[in-house]
Amino acid sequence: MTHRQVFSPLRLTARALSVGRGETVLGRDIALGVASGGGLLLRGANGAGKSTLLLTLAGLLAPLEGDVLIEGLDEDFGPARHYCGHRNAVRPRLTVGETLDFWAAINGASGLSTAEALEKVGIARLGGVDAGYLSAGQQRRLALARLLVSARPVWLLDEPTAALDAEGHRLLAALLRDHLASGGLAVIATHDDIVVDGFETFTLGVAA
Amino acid sequence: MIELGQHAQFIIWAYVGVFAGLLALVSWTLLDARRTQRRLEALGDPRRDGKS
Amino acid sequence: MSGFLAVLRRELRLALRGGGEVLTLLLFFVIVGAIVPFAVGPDKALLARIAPGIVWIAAFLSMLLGLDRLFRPDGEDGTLSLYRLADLPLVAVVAAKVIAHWLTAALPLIVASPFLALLLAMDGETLLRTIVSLLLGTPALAAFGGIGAAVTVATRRGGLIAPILIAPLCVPVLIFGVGAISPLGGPDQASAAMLFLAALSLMALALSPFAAALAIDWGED
Amino acid sequence: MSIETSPKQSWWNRLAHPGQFVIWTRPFILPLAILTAVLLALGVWFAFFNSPADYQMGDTVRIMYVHVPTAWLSQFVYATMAVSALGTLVWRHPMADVSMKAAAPLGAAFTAMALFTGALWGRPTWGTFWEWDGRMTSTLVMLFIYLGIVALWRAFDDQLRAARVVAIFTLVGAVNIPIIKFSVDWWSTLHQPSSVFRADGPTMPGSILTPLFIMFFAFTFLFATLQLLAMHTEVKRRRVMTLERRAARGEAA
Repeated sequence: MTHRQVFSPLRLTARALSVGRGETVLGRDIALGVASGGGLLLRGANGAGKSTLLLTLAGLLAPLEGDVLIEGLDEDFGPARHYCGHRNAVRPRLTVGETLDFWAAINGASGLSTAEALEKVGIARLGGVDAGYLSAGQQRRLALARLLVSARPVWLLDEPTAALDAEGHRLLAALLRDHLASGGLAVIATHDDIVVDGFETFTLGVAA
Repeated sequence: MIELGQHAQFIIWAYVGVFAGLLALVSWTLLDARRTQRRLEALGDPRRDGKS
Repeated sequence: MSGFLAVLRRELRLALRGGGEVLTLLLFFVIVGAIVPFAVGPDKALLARIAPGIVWIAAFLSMLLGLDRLFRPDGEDGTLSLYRLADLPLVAVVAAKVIAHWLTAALPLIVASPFLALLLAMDGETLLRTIVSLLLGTPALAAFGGIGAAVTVATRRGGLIAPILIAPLCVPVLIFGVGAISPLGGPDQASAAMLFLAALSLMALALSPFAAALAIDWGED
Repeated sequence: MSIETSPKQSWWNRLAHPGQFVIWTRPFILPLAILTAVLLALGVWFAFFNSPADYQMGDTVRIMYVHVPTAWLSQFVYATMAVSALGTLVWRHPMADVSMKAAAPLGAAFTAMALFTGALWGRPTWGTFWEWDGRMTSTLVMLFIYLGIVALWRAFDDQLRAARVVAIFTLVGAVNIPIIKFSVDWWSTLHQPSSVFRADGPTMPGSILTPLFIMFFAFTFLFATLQLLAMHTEVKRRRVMTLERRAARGEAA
C-alpha cells in the first residue's frame, strides 16, 4: 500500500444553512455534519439544489444564511477542500501528464505522484496523450486523479460516476475507501449507489 | 424675448436641447416606474407595495 | 513561486500550441498597420508623421482582441472555480495570466514592429523610440485588459464588452505612448511622456491583479 | 426576506432594507420635484430676462448656465456611484447596489448634455462644434466610461452578482479618471499651445453668478429626484424578478 498521509481528525458541519443563487433560495435550514472517516450521499430530485449545496460546502458559493465550518483543521494546512464538479476542468491541448503536474504545482504535490495517480484511476498508459483525445469517461478519471495528486481531507464530488463504466465505479469505490481510511471525509451528490461503508444518506427535498 | 445677439440660434438650441433631454429623462424614469409598478401588481405582490 | 511559474508555463504552452492565437494576433497587428496607407494614401511624408500613432493603435487593438482567451476558457471548463480553491492565491494566478498575456500578445508585436515601420516609412530613430515606448506601455494595456477580462468573465456575452470597458482606461497609455515617440513637444516632453508611461505601467501592473482577482471571486460567487 | 424586528433599528440599517427604504424616502419625492421645477423656472427666467450679456462672451454666456451644471453633474454622479460602489464592497449595503445602478444612466445622460451644450457654446467661441480641448475631451472619455458601465450592468443576468463586479470596475474607473484628465490636459497643451478662454473663472460678476447658482441647484435637485425615483423602480424591478423566478419554479411566493 503506498504510504498515505493520515489527516488530523476533523469534522465538516453546516448549521442552519440556506443555500441558493442570487434571490432564489434552494435549500433552507440545512444542518449536516460529516466526521473524519465518514461520508455523506446527497440525494434529491433534479433542481433540488444538490449542486448548489455542494458548491456552498466547497466555499465556492456564499451561503445565504448560516455557515459551513471545518472543525479540527490546523491553520497552516492551507485549503482543505477538493471540489470536483460536472465540468472536468480539462484543457484538450494539454497532455494528461501536464494537466496533473499543473494541478500538483498549484495545489501542492502532497499526494501521489502523477504516475501513481494515473495508475490508481486506470489511465496510466495515456500519460503522454493530449487530453482532447480522451473519452468522457477517461476525462472523468483524469478529474478524479487530480484529487489524488494533492492530499486534502475534504472531498466534495458532484456526480463523480457520470460517464464512468463499471470498472470506473469500482475504481471510485476503492479511491473512496482509501480516502476514508486515511482519515478524510467525502460528500457526494449522486443518483448512483456508492457501495462504500461509512456513508450515510441525506435527502434534499424541494425548498422546505 | 430680449435681444440675444448674433449667436441667438446657438443659445436657443442649447436650451431646447437640454430641456428636451431633461424631459426625455424625466418621462423615461416615470414611465419605467409605472411599468414596473404595474408588473408588480400583475404578479400579485404578497407584500403590499414593497413593504416587507 | 512554483505555482506561479506553473500557471505561466501552462498559459504560454496553451498559447504557443496549435490553437493558440499568437500568430493570429500578430497578423492582425500587421494587417491593421498595413491597411492604413490604403485608406489615407501612400504619401510617405504623411505616413511618416502618423506612423507612431498607427503602430500604437494597431498594438492596442490586437491586445484587445486577445483579451477573450484570458479567463473565459477557464471559466467555461471549470478551471476558474478550482483556481479559487487552489493553494496559490487567485491574485498570483491572475498576475501570471496577465504576464503570459503580455508575453504572447505584446512581445510578438514589438518584434514585428520594424516590419510595420518599413511599410509606414518610419525612420530608424523613430522606430527605436517606438519599440521602447511599446515596451514600456504595453504592460499597462495587458494589466487593464486583465481587469476588463475578469470583470466580464461572469457575463454571457462579455467578450464584446471588455474592449469597450477598458478602452477609456487605456487613453492615457495611448497619449503618453505616442507622446513619447513623436518629438512634437521637443525632447523634454518626449522623455517626460516616457516616464509617465513607465509609471502608468507599473501602477497598472501592481493594482490590476487585485482588482481582477476580486472581480473573478465575486463574479463566480 | 423576513424582517428581524430587532428592538432598536438604527437609522443606518433601517435604510438598508429595500422595502423600508422605499417607504422612508417616498414622501421626499414630491417636494423635491416641486422644488426642482421652481428652481428650473426661476433659473431660466434669470438666464434670459434678468442677466446682462457678458462683456467678453456676449450673449453666449447664457449657454454656460446649462453647460456648467451638466458638466458638474457628470462628475458628481460618478462620485455618487463611486461612494455607492464602496458601500457595496465594504458594507455590503443592499441599497448601495441599487443607487449605483440607478445613477449610471443618469450620469450618462447628463454627460451627453454637457457635451451637447459644450459643442453649442464652442461654435460661436471657437468657430467649430467640436474642439479637442482638454476639458471637452475628458468629458467625452467620461461618457464612454458611463456607457461602458451601463453596458456592463446589462450584460449580467443575476443583478446581485453584477453589483459587486460593477462596483469594482466603478472604483477602478474612479482611480483612473484623474489620470485620464491629467493625460488629456497634457496632450491638449502639447498639440494646441493656445490656452482656451477660461469661462468659469471666479472673476464672474454677481449678476452672472445668480442664474448660475440657481441652475446649479436646480440640476442637482433634479438628479436627486430622478435618482430616488430610479432607485424605487430598481427595488420594485428586483421584486418582480424574484416573483417571476419563483412563479416559474411553480412555488407559492
